[in-house]
Amino acid sequence: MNAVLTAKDFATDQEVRWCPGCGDYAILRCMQKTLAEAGAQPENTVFVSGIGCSSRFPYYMNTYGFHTIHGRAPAIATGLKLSNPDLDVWVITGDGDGLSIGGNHLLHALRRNVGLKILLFNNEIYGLTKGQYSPTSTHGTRSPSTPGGSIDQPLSPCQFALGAGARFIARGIDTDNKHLGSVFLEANRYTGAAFVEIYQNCPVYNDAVFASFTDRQKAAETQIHVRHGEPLLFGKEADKGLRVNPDSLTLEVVNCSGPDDARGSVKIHDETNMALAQMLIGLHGPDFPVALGVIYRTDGPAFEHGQTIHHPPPLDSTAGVVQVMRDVRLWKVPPPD
Amino acid sequence: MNAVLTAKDFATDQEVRWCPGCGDYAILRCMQKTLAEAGAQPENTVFVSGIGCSSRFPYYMNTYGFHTIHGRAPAIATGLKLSNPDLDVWVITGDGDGLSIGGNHLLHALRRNVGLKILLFNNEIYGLTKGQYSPTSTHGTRSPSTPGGSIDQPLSPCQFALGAGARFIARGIDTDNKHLGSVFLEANRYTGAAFVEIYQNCPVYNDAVFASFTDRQKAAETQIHVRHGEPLLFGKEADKGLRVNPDSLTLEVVNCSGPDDARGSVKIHDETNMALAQMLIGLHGPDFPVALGVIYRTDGPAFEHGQTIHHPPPLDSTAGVVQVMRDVRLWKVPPPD
Amino acid sequence: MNEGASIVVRFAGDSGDGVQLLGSQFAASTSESGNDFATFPDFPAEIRAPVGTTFGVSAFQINLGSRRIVTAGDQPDVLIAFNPAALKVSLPLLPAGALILINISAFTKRNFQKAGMVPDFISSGALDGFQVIQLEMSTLTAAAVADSGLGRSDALRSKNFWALGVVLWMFSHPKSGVESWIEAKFSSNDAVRQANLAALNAGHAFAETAELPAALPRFDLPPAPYPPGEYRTVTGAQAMSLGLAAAAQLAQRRMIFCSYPITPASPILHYLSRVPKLGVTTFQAEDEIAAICAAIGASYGGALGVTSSSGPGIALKTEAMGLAITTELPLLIINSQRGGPSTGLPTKTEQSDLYQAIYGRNADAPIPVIAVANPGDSFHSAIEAVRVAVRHMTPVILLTDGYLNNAAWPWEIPSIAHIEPILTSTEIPIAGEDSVSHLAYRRDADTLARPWITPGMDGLMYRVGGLEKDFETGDISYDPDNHQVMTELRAEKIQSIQRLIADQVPEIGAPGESLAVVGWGSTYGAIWRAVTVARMEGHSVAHIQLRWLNPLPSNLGELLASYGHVLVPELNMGQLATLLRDKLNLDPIQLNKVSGQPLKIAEVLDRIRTLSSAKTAA
Amino acid sequence: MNEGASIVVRFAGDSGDGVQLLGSQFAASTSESGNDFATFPDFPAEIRAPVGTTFGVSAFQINLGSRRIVTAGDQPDVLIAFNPAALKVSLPLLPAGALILINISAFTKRNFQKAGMVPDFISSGALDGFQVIQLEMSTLTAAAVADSGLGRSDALRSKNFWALGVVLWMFSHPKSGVESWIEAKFSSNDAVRQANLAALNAGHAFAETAELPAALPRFDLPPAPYPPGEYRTVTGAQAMSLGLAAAAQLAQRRMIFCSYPITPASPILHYLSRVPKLGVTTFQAEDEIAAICAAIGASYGGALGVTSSSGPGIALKTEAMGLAITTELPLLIINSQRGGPSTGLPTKTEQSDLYQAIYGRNADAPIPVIAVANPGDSFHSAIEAVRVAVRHMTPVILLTDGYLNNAAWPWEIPSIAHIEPILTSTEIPIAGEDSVSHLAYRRDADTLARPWITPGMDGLMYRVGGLEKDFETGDISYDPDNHQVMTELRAEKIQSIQRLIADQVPEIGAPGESLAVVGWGSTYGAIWRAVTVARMEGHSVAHIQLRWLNPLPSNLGELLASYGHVLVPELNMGQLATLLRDKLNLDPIQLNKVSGQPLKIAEVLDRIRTLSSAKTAA
Ligand SMILES: Cc1ncc(C[n+]2csc(CCOP(=O)(O)OP(=O)(O)O)c2C)c(N)n1
Ligand SMILES: Cc1ncc(C[n+]2csc(CCOP(=O)(O)OP(=O)(O)O)c2C)c(N)n1
Ligand code: SF4
Ligand code: SF4
Ligand SMILES: [Mg+2]
Ligand SMILES: [Mg+2]
Repeated sequence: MNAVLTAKDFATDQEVRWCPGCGDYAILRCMQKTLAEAGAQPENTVFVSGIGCSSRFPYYMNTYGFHTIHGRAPAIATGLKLSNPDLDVWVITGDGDGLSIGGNHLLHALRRNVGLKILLFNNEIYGLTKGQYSPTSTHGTRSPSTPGGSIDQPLSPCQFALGAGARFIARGIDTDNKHLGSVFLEANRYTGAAFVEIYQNCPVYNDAVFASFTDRQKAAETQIHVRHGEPLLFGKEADKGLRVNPDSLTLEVVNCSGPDDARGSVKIHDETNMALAQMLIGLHGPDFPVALGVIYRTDGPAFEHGQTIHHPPPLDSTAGVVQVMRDVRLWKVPPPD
Repeated sequence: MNAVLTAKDFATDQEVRWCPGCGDYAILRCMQKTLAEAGAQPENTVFVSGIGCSSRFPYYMNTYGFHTIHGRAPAIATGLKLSNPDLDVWVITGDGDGLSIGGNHLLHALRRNVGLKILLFNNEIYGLTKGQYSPTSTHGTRSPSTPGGSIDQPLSPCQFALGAGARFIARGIDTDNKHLGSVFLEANRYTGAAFVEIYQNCPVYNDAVFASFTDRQKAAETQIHVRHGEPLLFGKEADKGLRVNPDSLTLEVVNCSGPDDARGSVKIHDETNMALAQMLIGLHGPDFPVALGVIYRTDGPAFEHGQTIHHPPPLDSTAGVVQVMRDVRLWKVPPPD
Repeated sequence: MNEGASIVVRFAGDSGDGVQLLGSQFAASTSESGNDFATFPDFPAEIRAPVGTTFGVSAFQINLGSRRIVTAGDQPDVLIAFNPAALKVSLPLLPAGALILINISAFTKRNFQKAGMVPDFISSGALDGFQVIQLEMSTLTAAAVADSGLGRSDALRSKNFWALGVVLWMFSHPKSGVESWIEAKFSSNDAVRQANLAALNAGHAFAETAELPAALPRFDLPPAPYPPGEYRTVTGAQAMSLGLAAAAQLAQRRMIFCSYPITPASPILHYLSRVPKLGVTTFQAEDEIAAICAAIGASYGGALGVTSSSGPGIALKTEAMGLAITTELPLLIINSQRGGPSTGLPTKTEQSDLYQAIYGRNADAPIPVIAVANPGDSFHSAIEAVRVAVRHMTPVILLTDGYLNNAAWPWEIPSIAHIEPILTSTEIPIAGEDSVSHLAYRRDADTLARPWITPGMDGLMYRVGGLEKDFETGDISYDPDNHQVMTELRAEKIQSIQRLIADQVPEIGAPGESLAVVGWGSTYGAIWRAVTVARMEGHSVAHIQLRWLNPLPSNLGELLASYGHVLVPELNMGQLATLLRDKLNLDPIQLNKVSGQPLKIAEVLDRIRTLSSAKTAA
Repeated sequence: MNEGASIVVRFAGDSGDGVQLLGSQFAASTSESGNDFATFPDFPAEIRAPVGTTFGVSAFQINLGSRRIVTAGDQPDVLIAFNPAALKVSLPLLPAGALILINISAFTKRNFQKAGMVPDFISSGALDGFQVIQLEMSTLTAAAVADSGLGRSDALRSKNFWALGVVLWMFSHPKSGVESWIEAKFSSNDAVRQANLAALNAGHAFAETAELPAALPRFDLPPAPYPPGEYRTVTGAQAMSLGLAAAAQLAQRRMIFCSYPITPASPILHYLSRVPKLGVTTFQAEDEIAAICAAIGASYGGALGVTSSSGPGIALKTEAMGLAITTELPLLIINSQRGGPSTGLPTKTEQSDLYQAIYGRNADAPIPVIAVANPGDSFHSAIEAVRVAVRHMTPVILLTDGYLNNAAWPWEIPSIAHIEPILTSTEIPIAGEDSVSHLAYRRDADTLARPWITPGMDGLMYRVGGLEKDFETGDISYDPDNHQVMTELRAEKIQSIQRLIADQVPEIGAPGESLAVVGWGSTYGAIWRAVTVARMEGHSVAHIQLRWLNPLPSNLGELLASYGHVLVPELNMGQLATLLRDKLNLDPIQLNKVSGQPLKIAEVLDRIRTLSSAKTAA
């Protein structure tokens, strides 16, 4: 057993090279703290990333770390997990890395339910390559490659994950350490593929795109923290709730205070309900709060424990090979007499 | 104007090289017939495919055709559409071509809403490479690469499309020509990316995987043909319906005949409702019918008509280039006197 | 020296005629009777085709003899054609005078039509000059199996065994082996078992007793002079799989084989998946990029990562190869070459991915390259490739091809116990230190490899990635001098493998002859045979077979310089020739063929003769 | 002949110090005063860094002179350092005696610490042997702009203009151009405009009047002997974009530029996107594979498909290149090379993707390859590449690099009216026929190109794909002979481009000298200058610059054979050397550098001198 480790023990001696004010700093600190709290073993923990500002993350974690190539981290992490299912493998990716070039690998890692904790740092921009729009950039984003405004419809990372068959979908905010840390802990506990979208501010190329709901002053009104089995309430005084309109199959905000308190109609969060997950993921301002926390979770076997995948060879003997080699019609040519 | 064309005019002189009994034959005939009926112009119609049995399709259509490389048809078709938005471009892909190697391109073509009609021939197997399991194969599929049964969770093509932001999602069955033809017509009319999943039987490597609901004898009970604005009824006598359980947010089968006819509670199909689409896509036997027809459709601008994308240059003049070239500080070096 | 004879037999029929089974059973009986042999299964192009069409023809060729056999033969001496399409497709391959047995029952008007042939083809003169024997195979099979209780169409499926009976008689092969195989294979299906046995015996009896217009010839092939030992039949795909599994055991590492299906690489994936006893974990990835990446991840985790594909798939892997190079992780990349470019000719054979293997990456990115020469050699090449990968901490490319993967040869079963264990880089004592350094970048002085430190090892946590690394610390470095050092290091590390590689010795002949014929890969057999024959004709010619293409053996330049001329036959436009010009500054004579077909002995032999006579004339 | 002098100036500071702007304004004033120049913007590595750190240093180097200037200079004669980190990073580049101007206001304890320097660095002896002038740039700027109404931190942002004022005075450049640029640029922001103007004037006045411990030197550079004409400054990325747009107009086709962002290729994507007047449609694809595929789709549709990336991205495109080859579609693939392998050194310069361009694909898959020599040359190379692509119906690879894309040079504005129109394959009359055949595979006898038939054309519908095609009909063909014919055709088609290519003539010197220095790409300047100087020193040496790398000009073998020796300097481990050995059977002397830095004049010159003296000695 290791001595009890602190957040500092999870930091490396490398100079952190993100821009001042980048949301990545907060996420990094949160991760270092959470792993210490969770009693993670650095030697059994691996961070695998692609390419992007966010993907520099592994250099700053005093665990094993692999800064791979653009978009391929989920595939590399899958191989890693197959080779050693006992490792805690975190995948760090960006909206470009994970959803543009890497969309296919993310799709299949989620579909297969590989035991990876996948954190997608969504800043709705390509930070590292100096600010081109990304698949999550809102329509009309002006960027070096779209000076007139982008014309693409953005992807919702969590809707994508749901469509991919992900069984654990959660959301957090870079600077909300307490909540994000709790999401990390849930992801850490999950045995299959845990997908976490983190709203991450890029002050240099896409400043404040999430400010409308990340602003702490307005957080209570613009965010809803979902918890399984608890009613979907939000607001400073928990004075608002979400209920399902059974005709339109959409969520509606209802008042949960005063004379016409509609608390009774508020939906209880059921993290195993796919339709509810879809509705929650789709909520956005100004009329709705943004849903945070574990939005969807169902159990399912992790890929790396699949029967046919995981059959470690008897390392100490070549008997199996010899047997297979000889398990056909053989013939002998005797030495000449 | 062309003379009126028949299905035959859309056939080429190439020998069709699918296995006897392959579902692809029926789809081909259906397409030839539908295009003739729709009055399509062969010279303005292009079939772009990847690689796979299904992707041989273009060779048999007397239109323009491009049999490209594995998984890349949506990307190639996107470029084609950008170069000439007036063309009718059909993309032919398979469950391996479109969802395994080509998942990323399909994702982004759908997300961008490129004006393509994308037909995914889903036989839940890799036909061309002799029968390995595919991302849509059911759990436990025995195949040359999974002799012990596959351990992957399969992808649902339509859930994937929904997560990708597709705005037109439909389903048909290879041998149900009449219905499939109507789906083709709807796809043809749609201006954005129209995604159609076709259940296609591969008698050689994955025979009868859809038989439980494609069997004509049982079709009425095992299929539901959805139509916008009409109640979700099925059964030989339209004696069953689907209603929404507002608590569980799932669909339920209700009886629509006899004394306790619950017709009144049956959901009216709303093709613009995403939650309903998700529920319909998720239905499967033995307890539910499989949903066919246009499950989801919302309007949205086609990518190729985006303002910044589509600005054809003045082909007859280099004035623009000259102007840009000179639109900076210039200096002259006079000839020596 | 009388070197013995050989006969080339080709079975051809519709996909459903059971030709591959027939061929492999005939190969088995061949082995039992002590002849050497080589086979060439010639599958129809990738798609299943309608019955009776020319593109649906499946064929199996075998060359068997009483001398060493190394190719499936240039031209069939005997053709067994099950239907008109098979006859049409095979005819151009035959030399004048060849013997043709046809299943005349299937030569119906309808079948002629399906194959695009005139209905009177047989009497049209097209078969003049051949020795044609018409056999009512279907009818006679139906009669023979009438008692089995099978319906007519099932009964007819036994006709391959009927034909086998005939052929066994022609070659005086024992029936017993085939019989016991049928007994075992169909033990749970009485009717089929009996039908097949009955057909086999009927065919055999028919051959023995039949009154035919032309007598059925018999061939007398005494046993071939095999070296003593224990043998089996093996395809390249099987031998490759066995070699991979053996290598994993020898290195005492798990092996993770990551692949996306593609012709003609899939047989390796299938075999490893089918035989869990080999202990190799297989992973069918979503695409080729994911496959190599998963393999890299596996190697990073301490297992042996292997990926396998063919040209177009390998192209997709080239970016990730760069990552494996710069992070210095062991990795095996198997390329089962096929005809190109692009989708090209997926089922046909070509050796045209050598450029890609040697030069096909961005930046200065050297990778060792090994080529397989024959099916059984796949076993040894796989082990050699793994040995180098884990010793030098580098990806290794192993070149094979569709022909090798599918062809079956007799193979002397190697003794794994006699193969040296495979040392991984952590076990190779690092010069000047007692144990693995805590630094993942402390190098072995000899191999220049860094140690294989893997997640899970306590206290050795390190970070690695695709950016340039400091030579000492492994930290990211943009320093100009360091980049120069690292670039040179990567080159030297691969070059240093030369020290492991045995000196090149000629397969046949000695240094200093008039001509060296230099080959690589699956043209081995054709070159070997051509050189053998040429030497019997009195030509001074040697055969040099390159297993190692990067680095080349250190003595190769000197060796090749000793010959009057160097001839390089290849199934491409001259890729090894480029390599020899580049690395040895030697300009060989080229013999290039890019038709999707194996190289023929005669093609090499002709060129040897021409070169010899030109020299004599000069 | 007195050839005139040159001075190399380097500005270095924090990313926020406005060094790039300062540099480009100084380049502008340089052009106005008639000097020739070349610039080298040296950006920090890809990530933004904390203020004051060494890895956050941004630099801009300019070489200006009264003679022809072709590189940004080996070593800065003058350094302007805005903070300690900038000084630390630049110092190793300086020759003894160099002049260093430092913004002493920023040399605080805190800033020394951030840069990892001792606080008494300036007096530590580290600057011995240099001529150091300390200027209170920040303080003096603040004073000068006090009236502007800007806050202190905004006011300080004008210090780059203060420094520019000083430097303009040192070089006797007119202030007027910069002044009017400021007027125009900041016309909508009075305070900033006035602050910048005030700072500029204050710096200038300070230089003129200051009492300094060491006097501020002045440089006198008379105008360079430019050929008469109209000039502008252009970067490689701009010239490439202009060339692409011009080519599209000359061919009368739409152009679709499909790219996925990557350093250092992105500037081309950005420029084309920013300037819609160029009429080029840009498409940011989801990845590099999609980018090339979309470009292929665009070309299939009749537009000019272009894709652009750098090494790792190009690696991903190689499979699709095969499709463009076999379907014979025009396509431009631009590779802005960078340091590798893998992610490597993304912002650094290297020429190491030549192997990849020439040999880097599966199968026999030839593609024409052109290399850009200097920023302005990008324009002409782009046009040449498009011309070949549409004339021969083939993908073409265009090699440039990060240095060329970002470096700015004076450029004589070309007259587009004088450029020959670009004929596409449908317009090139097909020999022996009056019009385009209805067959998409009827070839032009000269170019071997098939016609560019595109969807939308009535009655010409055809199917095309990646499988091998019949030479006559274009239908799928598995025929062996046909594959041979098609493989040879693909090779000949590319080889036939030789007929279009001008004979190679030396840049400098004549055939038959003692030594030829053969270069390609961005090493042009260093080689040109080194050869020029060597000739002035009396050496018999020529400079040969290859634009065409595949095919090589037809006379190249003969030309190179005329020299005593051939020296090939490259920023890689010897890739052109391989090519010359392979194609010309000529073994050159190599000069290889792989440090991520541009080649230096001195490095080439030294080698020329050594080779000359060795020869003299021999
Ligand atoms: C194969 C390849 N293509 C492109 C790039 C260039 N590239 C590096 S990071 C990146 C996008 C980064 O965006 P994102 O993933 O959102 O990360 P962020 O920087 O915003 O954290 C791109 C395009 C690359 N390194 N490799
Ligand atoms: C780059 C590449 N990888 C792999 C292949 C081999 N391959 C061809 S088709 C195919 C899968 C086909 O499956 P699917 O798309 O479902 O089509 P189907 O044959 O079932 O219609 C594969 C793996 C290839 N041609 N190219
Ligand atoms: S560019 Fe944006 S995302 Fe990247 S480090 Fe800077 S602030 Fe963070
Ligand atoms: S393998 Fe299956 S999908 Fe392919 S042609 Fe045959 S039946 Fe159809
Ligand atoms: Mg981002
Ligand atoms: Mg399929």
